Amino acid sequence: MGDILALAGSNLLSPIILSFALGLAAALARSDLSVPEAAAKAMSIYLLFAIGFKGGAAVADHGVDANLILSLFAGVLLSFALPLVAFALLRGLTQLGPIDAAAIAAHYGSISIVTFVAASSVLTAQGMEFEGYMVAVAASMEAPAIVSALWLATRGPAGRKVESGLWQEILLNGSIVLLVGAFLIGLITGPRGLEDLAPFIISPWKGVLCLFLLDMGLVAGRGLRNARGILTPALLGFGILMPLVGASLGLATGLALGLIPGGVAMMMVLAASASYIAVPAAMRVALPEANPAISLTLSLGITFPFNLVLGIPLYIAIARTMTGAP
Amino acid sequence: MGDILALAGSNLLSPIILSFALGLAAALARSDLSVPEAAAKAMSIYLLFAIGFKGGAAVADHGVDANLILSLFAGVLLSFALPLVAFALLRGLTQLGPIDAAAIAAHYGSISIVTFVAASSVLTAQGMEFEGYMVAVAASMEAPAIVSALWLATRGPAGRKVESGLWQEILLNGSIVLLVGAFLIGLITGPRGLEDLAPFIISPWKGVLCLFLLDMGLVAGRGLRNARGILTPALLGFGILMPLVGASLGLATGLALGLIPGGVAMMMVLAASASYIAVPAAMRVALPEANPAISLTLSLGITFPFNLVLGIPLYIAIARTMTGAP
Amino acid sequence: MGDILALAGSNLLSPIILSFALGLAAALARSDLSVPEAAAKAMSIYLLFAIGFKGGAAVADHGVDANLILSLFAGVLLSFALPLVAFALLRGLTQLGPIDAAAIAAHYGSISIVTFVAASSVLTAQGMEFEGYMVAVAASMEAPAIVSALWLATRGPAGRKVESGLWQEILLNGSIVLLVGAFLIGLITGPRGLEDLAPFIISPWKGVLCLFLLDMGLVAGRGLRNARGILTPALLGFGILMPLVGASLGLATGLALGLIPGGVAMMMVLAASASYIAVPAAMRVALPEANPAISLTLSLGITFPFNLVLGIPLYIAIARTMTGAP
Amino acid sequence: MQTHKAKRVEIIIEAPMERRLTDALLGAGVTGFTTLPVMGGSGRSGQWTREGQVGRAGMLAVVCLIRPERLDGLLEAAFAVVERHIGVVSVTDCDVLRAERF
Amino acid sequence: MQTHKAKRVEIIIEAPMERRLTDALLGAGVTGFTTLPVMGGSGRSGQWTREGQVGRAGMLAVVCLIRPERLDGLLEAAFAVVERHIGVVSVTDCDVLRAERF
Amino acid sequence: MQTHKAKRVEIIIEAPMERRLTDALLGAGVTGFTTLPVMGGSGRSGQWTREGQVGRAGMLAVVCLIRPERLDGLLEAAFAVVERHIGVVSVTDCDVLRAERF
Ligand SMILES: Nc1ncnc2c1ncn2[C@@H]1O[C@H](COP(=O)(O)O)[C@@H](O)[C@H]1O
Ligand SMILES: Nc1ncnc2c1ncn2[C@@H]1O[C@H](COP(=O)(O)O)[C@@H](O)[C@H]1O
Ligand SMILES: Nc1ncnc2c1ncn2[C@@H]1O[C@H](COP(=O)(O)O)[C@@H](O)[C@H]1O
Ligand code: NA
Ligand code: NA
Ligand code: NA
Repeated sequence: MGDILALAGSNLLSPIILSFALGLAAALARSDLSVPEAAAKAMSIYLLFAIGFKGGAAVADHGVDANLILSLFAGVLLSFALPLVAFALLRGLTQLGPIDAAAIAAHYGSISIVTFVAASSVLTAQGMEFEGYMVAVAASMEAPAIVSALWLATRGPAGRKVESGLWQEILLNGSIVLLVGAFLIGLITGPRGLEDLAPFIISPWKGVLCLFLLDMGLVAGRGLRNARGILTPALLGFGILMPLVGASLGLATGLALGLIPGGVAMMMVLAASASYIAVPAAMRVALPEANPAISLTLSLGITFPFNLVLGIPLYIAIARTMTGAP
Repeated sequence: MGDILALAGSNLLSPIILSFALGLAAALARSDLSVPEAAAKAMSIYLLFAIGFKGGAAVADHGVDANLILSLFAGVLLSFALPLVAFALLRGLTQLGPIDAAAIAAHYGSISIVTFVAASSVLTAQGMEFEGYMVAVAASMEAPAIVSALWLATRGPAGRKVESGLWQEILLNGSIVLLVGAFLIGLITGPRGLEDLAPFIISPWKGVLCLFLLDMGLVAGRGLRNARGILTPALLGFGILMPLVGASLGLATGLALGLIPGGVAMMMVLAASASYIAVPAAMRVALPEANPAISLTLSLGITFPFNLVLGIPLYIAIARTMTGAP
Repeated sequence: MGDILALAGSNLLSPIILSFALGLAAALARSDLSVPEAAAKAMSIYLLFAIGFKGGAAVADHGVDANLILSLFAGVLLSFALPLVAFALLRGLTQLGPIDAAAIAAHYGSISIVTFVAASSVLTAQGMEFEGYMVAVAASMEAPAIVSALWLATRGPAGRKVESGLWQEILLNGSIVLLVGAFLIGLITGPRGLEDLAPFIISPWKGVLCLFLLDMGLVAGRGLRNARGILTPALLGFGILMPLVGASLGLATGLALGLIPGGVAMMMVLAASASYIAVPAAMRVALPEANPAISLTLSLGITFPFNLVLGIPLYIAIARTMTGAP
Repeated sequence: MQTHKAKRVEIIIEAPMERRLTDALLGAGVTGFTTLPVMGGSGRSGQWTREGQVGRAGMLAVVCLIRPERLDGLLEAAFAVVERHIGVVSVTDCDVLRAERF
Repeated sequence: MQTHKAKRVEIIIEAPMERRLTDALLGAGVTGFTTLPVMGGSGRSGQWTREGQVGRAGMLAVVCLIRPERLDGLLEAAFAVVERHIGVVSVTDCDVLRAERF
Repeated sequence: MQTHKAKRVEIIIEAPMERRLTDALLGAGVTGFTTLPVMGGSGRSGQWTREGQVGRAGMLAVVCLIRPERLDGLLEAAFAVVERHIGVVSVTDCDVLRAERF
């Protein structure tokens, strides 16, 4: 417990979290500080490319673990299952209708790659490794949640058929393609390729992450400011409870797969995190009646900071304890 | 004297100045070379974050100097006072009406953070240090000048009340918030945080500064091209005289505070430099009748290059002599 | 031959080429992956600045070769001559009218700086040097091809006069100005300047190139997708044949100039590559009746990948053999 | 100068729906349109801004000049796409140069 | 298709005034508007471009579709903000789909 | 509010032609106009998007509010520039505030 607090404390005072806090505070105080959209997109491309490449190079280095396929499969299953849990919780805890509940459930079944990136930075700082293919697991968990959520939203008698073009759009979503593509490039070019690109994708990485989190803080703060009145206490509770529920399922999955401690922690992080890029766009297309402000504010304004500040150190500590790591 | 010239000479041929010159020449020759707005904004965010962080980390390293509070206070006073001097000079030297004179005075009382950044790069190249909290002093000098200038512009019988929302807007201006925020992050995370982010905020820093100055040169050149006829000889004279007057007041302030030689030079640079980001926007809101082309062309087209090329080496040399530095 | 294949093979599996392939595949599969326009422009500014600076610093280091002037002159001549060859080939091989043929010819007479940059990265990986002033030769070859092409298009009885402002626009094109300017800055500040900027313009360079090529792949893929039906087999043949013809002329020029092996390879690369930035804009102004989709698709969708994947290793191998390099 | 009567249709639509709208327009034989970026706005679903956004969020404006007699086909195609979605559609009378282009 | 008469108001205003304008619109009960970016322009105060600018410089375009009877309220609110400032305001007749949204 | 009749001209033109068009407008005494960015579009020469483009590619929109009696001069100046080029020109009736600005 003391350990978790110490880790949470040192995590709390890292440049990464403080940058997020700065952005959040600036937006809540109505400062006009803002990161241009193109710069934010460029940073997210950089981060996806770097994390994907590093994962691929690590797999190339360590050899393809027999667990790779199993882990992918488990990730897909988890992403299918999480929305069902989230939907049940939302319908039980809040007054939301099925459409809104399904839209939010899709966000929580999918993953947030920045949370993954931030967790990888905390793990690295503590000298903990994780399986390189966790990046591929992350990619595999982006889309299945959308399928479950659409099934939840449309299964009633008034259920509409989901338009065919949507599936291709979801699977070929830019962030999935970039993550998987960079993973493959890392896998093919291996440690030599990584060495080549290290001054670009490793050295400045943490600094870029700081600026990106500054922007995330700004966006989250603006969202929270515009969402006054939308977030009921029950919704707030869901935003904290759901990542814990997700992390528990992630923990069980990680342990069942026999991942190393860092890998278990990452599986928890993935299950606990909520999408704020790919899923929102898909929901606008498929469930336009859902109020996008609710899901985005929950995922970016509540769950993301919770995971960033408390969740990640907590999940790491639990993963350590449960795997018997020193 | 020979020293100043040598320094000016080597300064003149640094990649930073040459990049500015390239931008200026390209714009004056009507080349279509241009830096996208989003890229320019991203570079300015990077530079503000880096300089703020480094200042905070330096303060964390050296301990909080008793002088910190005093220097902040002196900076605020200086920023309040400079517009009065500038206004008097403008009304004496030129034909400008009170509104235009006040708007220009606000620019010169405030500061240019790029000039500060460029000066820090020259100081570093010469192995001279300056107090880390000079970054905080820089931030504290951004806004007070606007207050003085509005008082100058509105004190007459026709004086309007300044709209209330404006003060909050000025104090929470993006560049102030980012500079102060990054300073605090640097202060909290200290040398360890700096080490973490060094490959991002220290190593590539000078190169980013080159490209940013390329853009500044382009913008200044476009401004000069469009401002033919606006810049009278008297205004031009003001654009050179005022930084020298400001630097003298900065020198007196720096010496009175007992700053180290590099700190004195920085105080001179701050007093001598003129804003071209925060103040222009505030003036558009508060003094819309003022012609923005005059103040921007003066500050960016005349005073900025003057400080960059001649001012900085001159101020450093004077600060050395007056503090008895070797 | 085995050597070429080995080189082509290792080239094929470099992160640079794989990034291009990723972009191409993503666009052809209709993924919504995209790089913001401002980020793409910023990367191209970075690459032009870095390659120009490095060339200038190399010249400053090795001293100005007597061959510099001669090489510039040869480059200009080559750029004048190549469109005549391309035009003849196009009129012989395809059904295109003179306007379209002339517009395409202009692209192939001019050069692609990214191909040059990619080739320099392959050469560096093999420990081969090339004359620093090849960057200046590259700049000198951008514009003359436009002159020849306009002459080809307008020489008939219906020939219009080319508008006067166009020449200035072509010569002061942003990419020429930046390349030449950065070359001069590198020349003036020399190896010391290069050392100063190395963490910005050398270390992360390859990584930026990867992301830039990802974007080029996306743009090329989108172009190919929209150009179905435009590319006849004859045009496709031209897109492969012309770089080989160009490379042969480049080889002859390089050998005649007595360049070192890497320099000969670079001359081949320049002659073989086709413009996709400066020339398209000039053609829109001067030959608006030409269909821009044909030339861009040919140059970016066919010739650029051909050079990237097969051309560069082939030209290097030939240059080695012909100069008797080990 | 010689001008011709036409209609200017402006459709402000969610960015993720862009391809569906342009596909529908092309499907209805409307091959001429121009897409403009939008920075932010306000409506019944609240205020928003594009600043710092990473995803395909926000709205877009699609402007379409068209012969009056083809307006109804266009509106029907557009309406089928925007029907369930937020956004607005407006039509203005205008005159165009070079009518042969429409 | 069923359309309804409306007005399209286009306000080109200095970027630093954006929040004041949108606050004034919301204050006057105008909750629907869209902001478009502007790259450059020319007017009595000269020519300008947004290229490479770092500060909150330049202009913006705010487009507002509104029922005809509410036009005057909108124009008064907007005018109070732009009165002392550079920029232009134009009003066009238009027809809108889905009138219940305005 | 007091408004005045005016014309709103919208010219969608190739980006490389921008300076030529604005020079022609200024040459014809039209000193007020605003340039808006364009993200993509479709026309007889196919579909295009600005995404990821490095060169000065694509189109731009130039909007010009002008007194009705000066419309012809503007259209002639603009037409001389766009004549051989792709792009479209439309004119709408509008009312403007502060007529003294035009
Ligand atoms: N009356 C209007 N005038 C202009 N744009 C509007 C209007 N109403 C809505 N919009 C735009 O459409 C978006 C969605 O509107 P709404 O469906 O009302 O939430 C808003 O954010 C605006 O960008
Ligand atoms: N007649 C006009 N048509 C379109 N935009 C205009 C017009 N006049 C001014 N503008 C825009 O408003 C800005 C300021 O205009 P001005 O107050 O005349 O300097 C210009 O830079 C243009 O962007
Ligand atoms: N009817 C139209 N309505 C709106 N924009 C158009 C129209 N036709 C063409 N455009 C724009 O002008 C560009 C060139 O058109 P075109 O000359 O038909 O290829 C297109 O890519 C569109 O951006
Ligand atoms: Na999740
Ligand atoms: Na000052
Ligand atoms: Na060539």
